[in-house]
Amino acid sequence: MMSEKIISVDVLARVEGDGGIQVYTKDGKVDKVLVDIFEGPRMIEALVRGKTIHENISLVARICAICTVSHRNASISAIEKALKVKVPEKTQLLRHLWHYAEYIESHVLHVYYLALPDFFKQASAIAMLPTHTDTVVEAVVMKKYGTELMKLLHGRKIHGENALIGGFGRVPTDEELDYFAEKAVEFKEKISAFIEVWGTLPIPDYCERETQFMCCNPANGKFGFEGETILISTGEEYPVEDYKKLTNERVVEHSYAKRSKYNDKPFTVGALARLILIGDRLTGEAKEKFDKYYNDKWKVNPIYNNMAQLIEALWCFEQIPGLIDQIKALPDSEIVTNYEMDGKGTAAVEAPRGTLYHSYEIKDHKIVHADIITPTAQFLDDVEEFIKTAAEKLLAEDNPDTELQLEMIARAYDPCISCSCHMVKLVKQ
Amino acid sequence: MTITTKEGDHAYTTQPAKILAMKDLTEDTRYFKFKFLDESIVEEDYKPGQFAIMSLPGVGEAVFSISSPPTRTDFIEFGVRKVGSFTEALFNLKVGDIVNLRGPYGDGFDMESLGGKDLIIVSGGLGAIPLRSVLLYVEDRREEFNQVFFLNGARSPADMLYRDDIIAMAQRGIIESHLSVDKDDTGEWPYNEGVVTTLFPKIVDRVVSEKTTAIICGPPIMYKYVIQELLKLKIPKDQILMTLERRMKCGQGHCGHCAIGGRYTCLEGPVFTYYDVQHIKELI
Amino acid sequence: MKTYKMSKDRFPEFIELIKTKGQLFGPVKGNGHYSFEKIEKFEDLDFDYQRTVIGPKKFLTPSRYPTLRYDKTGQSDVFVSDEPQIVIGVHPCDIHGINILDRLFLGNIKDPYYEKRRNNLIIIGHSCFPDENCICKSTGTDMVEDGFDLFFTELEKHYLVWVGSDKGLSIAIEAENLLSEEISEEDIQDYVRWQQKRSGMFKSEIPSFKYLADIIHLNYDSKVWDQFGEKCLSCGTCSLVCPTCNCFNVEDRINMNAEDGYRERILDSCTLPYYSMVAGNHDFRPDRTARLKLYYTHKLKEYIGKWGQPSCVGCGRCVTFCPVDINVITVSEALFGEVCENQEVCD
Amino acid sequence: MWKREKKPVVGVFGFSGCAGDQLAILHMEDELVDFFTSADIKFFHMAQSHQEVEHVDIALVEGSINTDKQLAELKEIRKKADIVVALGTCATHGGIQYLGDNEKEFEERMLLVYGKDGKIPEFSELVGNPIPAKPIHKFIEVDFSIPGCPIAKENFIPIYTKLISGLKPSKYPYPVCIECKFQGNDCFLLHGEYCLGPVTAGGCDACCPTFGVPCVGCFGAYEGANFESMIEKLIEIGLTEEDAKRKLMMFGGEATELALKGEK
Ligand SMILES: Cc1cc2nc3c(=O)[nH]c(=O)nc-3n(C[C@H](O)[C@H](O)[C@H](O)COP(=O)(O)OP(=O)(O)OC[C@H]3O[C@@H](n4cnc5c(N)ncnc54)[C@H](O)[C@@H]3O)c2cc1C
Ligand code: SF4
Ligand code: SF4
Ligand code: SF4
Repeated sequence: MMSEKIISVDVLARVEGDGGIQVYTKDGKVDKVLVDIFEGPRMIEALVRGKTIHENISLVARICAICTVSHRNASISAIEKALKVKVPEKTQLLRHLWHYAEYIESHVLHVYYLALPDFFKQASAIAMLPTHTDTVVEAVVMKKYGTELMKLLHGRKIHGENALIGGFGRVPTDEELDYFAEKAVEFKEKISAFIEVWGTLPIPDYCERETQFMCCNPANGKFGFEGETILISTGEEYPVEDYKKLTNERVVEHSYAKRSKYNDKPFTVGALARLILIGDRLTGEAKEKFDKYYNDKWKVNPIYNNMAQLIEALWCFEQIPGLIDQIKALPDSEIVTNYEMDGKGTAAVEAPRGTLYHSYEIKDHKIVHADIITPTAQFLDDVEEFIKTAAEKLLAEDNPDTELQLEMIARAYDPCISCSCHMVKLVKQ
Repeated sequence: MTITTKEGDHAYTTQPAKILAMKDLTEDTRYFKFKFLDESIVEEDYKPGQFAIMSLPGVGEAVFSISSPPTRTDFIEFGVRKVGSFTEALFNLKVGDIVNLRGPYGDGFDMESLGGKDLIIVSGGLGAIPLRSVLLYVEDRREEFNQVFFLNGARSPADMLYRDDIIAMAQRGIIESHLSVDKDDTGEWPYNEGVVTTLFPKIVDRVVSEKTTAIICGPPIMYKYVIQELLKLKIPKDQILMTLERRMKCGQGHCGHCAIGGRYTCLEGPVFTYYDVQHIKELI
Repeated sequence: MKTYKMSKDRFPEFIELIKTKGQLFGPVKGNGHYSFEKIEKFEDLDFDYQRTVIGPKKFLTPSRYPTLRYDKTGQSDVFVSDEPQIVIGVHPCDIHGINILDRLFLGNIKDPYYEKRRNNLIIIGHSCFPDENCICKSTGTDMVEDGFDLFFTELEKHYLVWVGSDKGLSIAIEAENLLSEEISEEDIQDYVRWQQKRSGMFKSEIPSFKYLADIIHLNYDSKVWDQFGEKCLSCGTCSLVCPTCNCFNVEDRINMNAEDGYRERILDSCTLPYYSMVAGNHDFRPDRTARLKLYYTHKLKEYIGKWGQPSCVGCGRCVTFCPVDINVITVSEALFGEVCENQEVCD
Repeated sequence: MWKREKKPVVGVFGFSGCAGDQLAILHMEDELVDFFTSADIKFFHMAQSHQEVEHVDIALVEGSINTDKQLAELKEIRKKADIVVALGTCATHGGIQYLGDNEKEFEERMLLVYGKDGKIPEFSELVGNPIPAKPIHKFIEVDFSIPGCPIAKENFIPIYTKLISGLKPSKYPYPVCIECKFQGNDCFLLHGEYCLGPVTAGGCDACCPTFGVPCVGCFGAYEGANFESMIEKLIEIGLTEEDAKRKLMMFGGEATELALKGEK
């Protein structure tokens, strides 16, 4: 028997806020790299025990503000699976729309606000305002589109209560949806143009190494952010229920976020993993951009995650008008309220930064056991490895910009906005 | 002091006034002297006890008793204690800065009808601010009044407002003043120590109840005890005048906050006779 | 008062006509409750209602609105535009409510913000049938003589249209072809039958409303108040839904640029904890009991002393919306109950 | 006219929570540029590269404290800042992770989440030792509190702009119901459905009830809350006392915990 005591944690919570990178050198060589997550333990999985399923979805969304939709979505899906709730098609489509909104908000925030300033050696996107006014303004309005669409479906921009088990409290009106359909067309053009700009930026190559990738495999064979199985770059595929085999969580002393390895090796999840594994299923302009910019370097260099995110955001903008048409064509659906009392269920959704697992055991509509594995917990080991590779090269070259360059790797992963901006400390022994 | 001077002015129209002077009265209380920019506004036509509302856009509005008497025109004075956001901002202003004013509001002391009477003026703490208007009125029209007793209480010597002015007035024979502090922490206080009611023995034998009017202003708890003393002196209830403080936002009977019983402090008060409000339970 | 008759099938035309006079609002059902909303077409209207959550006071004293704007260069008043607002479907109790607000805001001292809104508002009343929470018969506000521009009494086949103001009359004159001045004997009979029917439908009343003010006075220290005080959630709902509650707070807001901003009026409630607090943190009504007493004595007693009429118009909103059943009915019943227990004056 | 004297230095600091309050600031797209220009934002590691600061006029502190390392940092911030503002329900009340002070229960939870072979592993000094999550006022003096999970811009901006203008924001507590009625909504409690509006601090514009979903109390307790009557009401509509208390405690933090124990 496996030891039952290892239970996963609300990882993102601890990555989201405070983390750092420590590079230790010995005799002039990199000894080890630690991405330390020092945000304290919130123990969400312990505190949701004994809560009702409805209370649970409000609580787990609070693991992470930027992935609030993904968490709420994943927990609703897992609970609905466990209790055999069948939601009508309109609800499903609204959930897709809601999820796309989060992708737009999160990817735009990450690429424009957080990653881009590095390339111009600026402290923040706001600091770029005098020199790159149009780009910054474009980012702000595009992100606003995402947050406003989230608000429409969620009830507020962050941690709304409108998405419930079985449906939505309030369903948006056709007029409200039309606005977003129209605007999506406009923003599609904008982001498409920006991809061309990004394509000209020099991508540093000091961190290249081979690794493994994972993502959800959408059941319909199309590109998307949900699936019943997980696809691995090794060619294997597992049902989401086998998530423990894939993630093998362990506790490390320098982090309140747990760590994962597959086959004893670190792996990467997120936009880069999705495009590497199922990018050929993209359609429209997103596919054109993918074909234009995808190359073998993507598999060895995480900095390409930025480009992957832009292509995904473009894809979302392209999908939205059609999706809204489909939604409008369907009659409004009531919240499904009759379902079973007990059950077990696991769901995986792709959060903007990677695969997110929620798994529950439910009795009498109360949570007896919860297990949540966040993307950052899965890729942190790989971040450390990439940083190590880079640090070895950069230190050998005596590169004056080493700290920034290493931070760029962590940031490219978009682990969480706060820790991605953290300072790197060089500890020489 | 008419604030509405031109077409389109309304109940909330304010008039800019310039700070002519300020002076610290105590650690947290300051004297302010204003002059309206609009020369056509004459700073008279109000009664002691009435109040004005100051406005600083961005900060808000706050209510202050006018502490100068209508007998002295050409400026208007206030005393303000720093307690919160508006008053702090006001304290940060400099001479020459502009504050917007509206008012006067409420009903004050009808000084003319008190002519020929004895007055017992009882003040506690900040109560001296509106009562200063009464005292200066008495000074300017001294011949209209008979005996004037002024009993003034403060927490400590440092908290006593207008101490030198009061002593000077007493020396000139305008008032008979008695000062007291709750507690003398300096060891140098030459006057009475104890709450303001402990000053009453100094005047009791000279009080002629039916021709005396008492005027009280001070913190809420003071009223109960002072009124007890005045009733012991057999001052008729309708000759006990008191000014009440209530929260207020508009000053003109609309915002509701200052209601006590069926009355709006801002319209019918802040000056009430004890007779009028004695049955109101939440008086204090 | 001039009275006309209008055939019901002409009513949609009338709606079209008044829509040309300004923004039209009327009772609309949504999410299981009624509210006065903007009307695009006749079909949006639903006159079969007892009460909206918020009455027409929302057009006169909105929940929050700016009164002053300022920037680096100075300050200026903020007034609503001149565009008329027309609210249709207002019941007698709510018209009485507006009359009470008018008395307060347009009395000796006129509130300029209210005045502007009031002058822009055209009120078209509509008859109603009571439900079990309506107590306007007790408060004497089940019928209304003034305060509206037009009033529609809905009979079997016709409307009786009462004109209440010059503005109302000019609309009537414009709507001439929809109205008839010939009111037959039969129409009058219809009207009488309608009155009798409505009169018989009232199920709730405030017992002996006439001397309620005295009872409140005598019972000022009754333990009944403490019992209500223990239950009250200090949620403010009763004040906000009451058509005659108008207390407001004033706050200055600074915009994010820290350069300009506005002064805002916000509806307030005397049930809130800091309502009566003054500088030095002295609170004249520190507990819920004291604050509830203010609410009810103000409405049901003090207002009568001042205006000869209570400021409760019997709309039943507090009856419907207080989550813990504190309302004019339960409060007055409890106070009378107290009297009955002690003095056996009730039968 | 009143005019502010200087542009203050502001730092935004984060501890344990979802970073939602910092993100809520970034989500104020319409005011974002003004936010970064109306004050001198010296420290905001979610949005800009790290800076060391000696002194800030105003520190906006997000998150609860749940390691000794954070505690030490919090005290540093207090030393550096003239005004400390607790930002968001985690900082003001402890947030969803506030589970009381019981040491035994705390260890059980640590064991459940991190335990290996029946033991809680040692954490390195890089990350500090864990302690039960608490709001920041338990450790340092807090000048102003802006609750919300996360904060709402409607509530945040007026308070924040007063602060950066050198003014004291005024305090006038009211519950979610007030803003709910501002929106003209009906009340869940009248229809047998739970809603924590009456005991929850307002400020969010009652966004949840306005969407037709009950308030789960994310702004923490309203200063005038009548918990006893609220629990009675919830029992009347069909919840058990235990259900009612559990719901009240979701975001209630220590204030609610004490009130429910009758200690307030
Ligand atoms: C008729 C009258 C005359 C007054 N005369 C004087 C005077 O001569 N000198 C003087 O220093 N003060 C006077 N006050 C009190 C003065 O109005 C308050 O101190 C002032 O409004 C506080 O404003 P603030 O913004 O500085 O305080 P805030 O930061 O708003 O609050 C500090 C305290 O003041 C209370 N408060 C807030 N608004 C009001 C309000 N509108 N009315 C009363 N209390 C309030 C709060 O509850 C809090 O306890 C008078 C009040 C009234 C009603
Ligand atoms: S007190 Fe109640 S019944 Fe009377 S007018 Fe107000 S809400 Fe309506
Ligand atoms: S009486 Fe009822 S509606 Fe009014 S504050 Fe109390 S609980 Fe709320
Ligand atoms: S309604 Fe309640 S749960 Fe919703 S945002 Fe407001 S306080 Fe939070």
